[in-house]
Amino acid sequence: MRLTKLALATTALVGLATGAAQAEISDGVIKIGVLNDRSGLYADLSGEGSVVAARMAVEDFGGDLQVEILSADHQNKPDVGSSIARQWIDQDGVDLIIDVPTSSVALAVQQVTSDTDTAFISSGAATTALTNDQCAPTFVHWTYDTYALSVGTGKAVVEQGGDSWFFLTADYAFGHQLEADTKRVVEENGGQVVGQVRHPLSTTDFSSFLLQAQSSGAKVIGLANAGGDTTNAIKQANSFGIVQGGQQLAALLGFITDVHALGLDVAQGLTLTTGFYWDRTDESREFSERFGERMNGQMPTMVHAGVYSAVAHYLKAAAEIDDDGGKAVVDQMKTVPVNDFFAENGEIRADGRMIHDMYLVQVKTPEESEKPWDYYNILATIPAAEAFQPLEQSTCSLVTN
Amino acid sequence: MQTILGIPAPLLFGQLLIGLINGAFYALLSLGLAVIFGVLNVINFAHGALYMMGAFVGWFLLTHLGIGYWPALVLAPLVVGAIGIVIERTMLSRLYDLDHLYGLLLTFGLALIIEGLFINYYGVSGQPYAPPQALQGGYNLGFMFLPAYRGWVIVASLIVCFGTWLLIERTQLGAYLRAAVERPELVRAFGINVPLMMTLTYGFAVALAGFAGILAAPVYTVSPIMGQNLIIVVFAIVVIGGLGSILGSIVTGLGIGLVEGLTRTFWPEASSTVVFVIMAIVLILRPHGLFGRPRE
Amino acid sequence: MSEAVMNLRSRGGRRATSWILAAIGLAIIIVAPLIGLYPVFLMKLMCFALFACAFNLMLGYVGLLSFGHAAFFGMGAYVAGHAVKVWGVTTVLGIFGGAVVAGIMGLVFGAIAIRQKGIYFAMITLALAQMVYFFCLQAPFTHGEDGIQGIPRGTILGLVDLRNSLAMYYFVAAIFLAGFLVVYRTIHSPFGQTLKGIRENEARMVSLGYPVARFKVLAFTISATLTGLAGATKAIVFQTATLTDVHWHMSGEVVLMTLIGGMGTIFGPVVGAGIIITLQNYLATMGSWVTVVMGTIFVICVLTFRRGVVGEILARLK
Amino acid sequence: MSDRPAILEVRDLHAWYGESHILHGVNFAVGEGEVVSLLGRNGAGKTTTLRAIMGLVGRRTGAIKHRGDEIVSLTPDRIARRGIAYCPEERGIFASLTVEENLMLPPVVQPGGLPVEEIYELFPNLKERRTGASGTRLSGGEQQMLAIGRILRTGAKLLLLDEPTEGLAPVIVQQIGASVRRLRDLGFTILLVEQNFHFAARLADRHYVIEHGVVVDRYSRDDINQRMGELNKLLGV
Repeated sequence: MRLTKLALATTALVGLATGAAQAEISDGVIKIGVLNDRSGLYADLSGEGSVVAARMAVEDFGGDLQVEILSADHQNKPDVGSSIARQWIDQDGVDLIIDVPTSSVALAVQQVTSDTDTAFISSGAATTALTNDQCAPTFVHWTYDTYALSVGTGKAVVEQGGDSWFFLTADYAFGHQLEADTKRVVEENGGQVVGQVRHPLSTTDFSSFLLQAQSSGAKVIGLANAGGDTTNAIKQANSFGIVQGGQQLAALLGFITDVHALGLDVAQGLTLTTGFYWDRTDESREFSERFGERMNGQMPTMVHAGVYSAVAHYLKAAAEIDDDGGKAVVDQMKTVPVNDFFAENGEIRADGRMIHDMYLVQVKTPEESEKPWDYYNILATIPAAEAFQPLEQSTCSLVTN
Repeated sequence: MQTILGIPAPLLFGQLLIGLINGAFYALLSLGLAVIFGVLNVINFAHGALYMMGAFVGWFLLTHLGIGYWPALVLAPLVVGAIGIVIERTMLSRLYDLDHLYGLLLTFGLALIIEGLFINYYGVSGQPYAPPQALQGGYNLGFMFLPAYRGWVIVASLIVCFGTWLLIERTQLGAYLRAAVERPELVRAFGINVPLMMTLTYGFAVALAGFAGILAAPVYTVSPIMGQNLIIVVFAIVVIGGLGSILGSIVTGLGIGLVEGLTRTFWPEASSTVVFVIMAIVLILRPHGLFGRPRE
Repeated sequence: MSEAVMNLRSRGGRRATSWILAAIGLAIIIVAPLIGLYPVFLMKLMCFALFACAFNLMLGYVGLLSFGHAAFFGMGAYVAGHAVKVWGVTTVLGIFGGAVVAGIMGLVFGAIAIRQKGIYFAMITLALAQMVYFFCLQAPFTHGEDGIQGIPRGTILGLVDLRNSLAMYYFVAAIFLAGFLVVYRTIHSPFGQTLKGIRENEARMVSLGYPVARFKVLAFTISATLTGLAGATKAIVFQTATLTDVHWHMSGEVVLMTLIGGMGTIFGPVVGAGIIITLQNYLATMGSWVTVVMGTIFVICVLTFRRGVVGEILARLK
Repeated sequence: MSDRPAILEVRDLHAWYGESHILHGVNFAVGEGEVVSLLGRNGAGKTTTLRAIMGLVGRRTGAIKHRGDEIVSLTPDRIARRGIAYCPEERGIFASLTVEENLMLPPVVQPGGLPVEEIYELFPNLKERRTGASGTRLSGGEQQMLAIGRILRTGAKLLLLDEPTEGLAPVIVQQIGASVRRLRDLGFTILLVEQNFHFAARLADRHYVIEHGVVVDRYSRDDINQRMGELNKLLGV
């Protein structure tokens, strides 16, 4: 609290001084630290791609701002992540930390950035705690969260007739939350949940769980897990003929890189919610192709696209107020809507949630796919207002106070 | 419908069958570990990484050279075995006179290197690998749908396990191996080139891991981290069976597969912990494992 | 006679050297943050150094490789974090509680595992630690993969505000030194001598009538307690306690630290922790190469200098 | 020196285990078809001499000539392949192998080994225990017979026997003595390490006495009775 006040005071001072001095950006350079997983489970969906996206955003911004990009691997370890963040801020003068997948690391970084008035935008983290109990005035949650994923998929699938569900849930808080959120949405929309099975994290063999799902007779099997667990479950569901048997798979957290890893043969028919699909509009195609040129033809995930969009928006705001204080820039960011290839009329709410449209997509069959990375049919657009947790439900102190 | 302990019988049989399939993988991997421990006195922490390599060799052959599953089933173990031979000659063989902790630590380091390199080049999302044409589809067994490929996994792994067992327990070569486990020096003084035999044994045992890897490629995602979690479970199995016991590792591998299958039915959350619980209990009651005998 | 004198003299010399070393070490610890070294980094280093020293007590002095020390480290962190954050106990008490719980776990683990030796001991400690890991994954108070976050650093008796980096630093330094002293005293006590005797020739110690198993369990308990202390302190420094701390990779890391520094030497684990933590810090920008580099160090260590950095230096000095 | 051509000639043999220097220049020779014994107190270096010949010590220097060829730098398996067989003091019966597997274990290195039937003839006890049982279920005497029996198959002509009578009942010792004599008659050359001087005296053509890692004296069969007094002193009997 004391620190926040201090930060406010500093910001006020800076605000007063802006009129007199020209550059109030500390040491004349804006430093952006891309902190994510570069060696583990989330390296493909964030990793180097996020660094490339951030660099593109800086290049595209042009202008006379001097911007530097740093990157580091937090190895999915909260202590590694938070010590890198601290060191960046204390020693290198980093002004913005971006990306940070893995909830535990993002929460640890949140602690550091809010104590030091540094801006923090998460594109890769999923937990809604970042905009609830653990929210901070220096923070923006850009791309997605567990609520958006579960609401998107849960509601849209039920509306399309998938009204009985069986959950395959990773047995830890993330999975439980995803399951609970989706279950609520499914039931609110008139569907029913006929059962669920909790599997241990990092299970290699899903066949027994799939067998239980199969014998439940549910129309939809919701995969409330992530990463390798999701891809393995989908791959094995395919070999047990689950989709062919008339059941539908819904991945509650799936990325285009997962689909790529599985191949369309296996992943076809899968429904999932995403914040971005590269082949949706001309603008998104244009960005993605430039991205692909630098990434051996890989198309951006929603996390990569989110990083670009967030960095661009941050730079605009920082240039506008000519300041790099965390709260100051984030406050400025909140006043301007986000309009780019990633989000149309996106809006950053008081709790730090950037709300934008989400898309329910279904993976194409190999026959439908006409070119590399041509993977999704967009089934529905979930409007920003419905996709995210309503502001009045937020337990964030910035909202409740 | 008939039920057993509240679980419909067909579901239970299905789970047991699936447990057996997993057990088949466990048996292949733990067999290799047991052979390596028995003959070289090394706990091979790199086994998981080499298993992963087997899957990757298969994927590489298919994607870059257009070589399909069946040739890969032979080539992948050969490649992995050759890598194993290099590892044994250049590094492991220097450690035999030392405490076996050093072997464990060396192979732990090797596992980190191998996995790190693969992550660097291929990422962690994994690569697709489809089962061969002949083994696509499956059979309806009445109580469950058995994918043909999984049936093949059981058959192939049982054949290889049983073959290895025969080789070790029923042939002259196996007698050399068993004798060398007890007194390598004396066996050498009988005129047998024990160091060469150790090299080949390591090569063979990691080739088994490579075989398990290519066998697993169509079932699981081919990913650099596929061996990471498996290896710990397989360790536990070898310890339960009794370090160095060939038969023990095979039987325990299959057994643990079944127990896991049952646990998944009755208490899914505990299914990956159950093996460690069993291990702790076994070690308390029988300090040398179910089939092991004390060694000096 | 003259031999005895020589012996005495050299032992006196060695004692003087270690006093000098200790004085230098203390001076470095006091001055380090003042000459611009980064306090958070130093605190992390000290936590892991203490962890490695505690681990080394088992590996280096009893000759037992525990592959499950992460359980104590992580549990210490969780207990301290939960106590301070949720129950609102003072920081010192929270850390103390973490250490005590880890110690009790050590007693239980020790009682179960101590009959085993070598690889079997490593494996059973690994099995027990895996159970702890799954417990932590399941138990509500650990908050699953989010971990316990935002643990307040609090104050010392309401006097010193630990949110101040420097204050926190000297607090951690005090804990580290206290822990290090306990390790040192343990090794250089009759108890420590007995442990060494057990490592050299267990059968002989049994025949001399020493309750060998009880000695080992006691050593294991001390080691676990100090490990818990290190974990609890780390939780306060970083204000988080998460699953990483209980994962078996953590158990592997501490082995690496001890090995590279020199097992069975007093300062080895400290040096080893320093090297590994520094590497982790500076290689963080290299992505997955970190793993490769660490693995390479492991391999080089095992193949060429098994005595570790400190062990090698000591051997050269002889 | 004997009139027969030397099958084994050892000159200035030094051997080390780790840092400890055990043999300090051993010299002796064994002629074709002879039975030669190495005598000495416990720890004098007799066993080490046999192990050094087989290449089973940490380091060795000097000259070991087998049928005129230098073998001091060869590995144990190469030495064995030249036709030298070793029967260790602790017998080395493999617990994980059956009696028959133990017997059949050493590979044939040269033509002319004894057929299995002949080995069973030599040691009838083994034939009865042949099947089923693990090698270590045998009695001490049977184990010793198995240990000697299994190196007869290989075609090796030079046998190194380390204390074949240790810890055995007198009746078994007699039986083994008879077998050794029979082996000599069959043309085997035997280098014997013994504590049991009386056993050795009846069997061996010549004796060497080793003390502190060097050969300090040698006796022919005929010398023995006359020089019994000094020999007893040397051996500390």
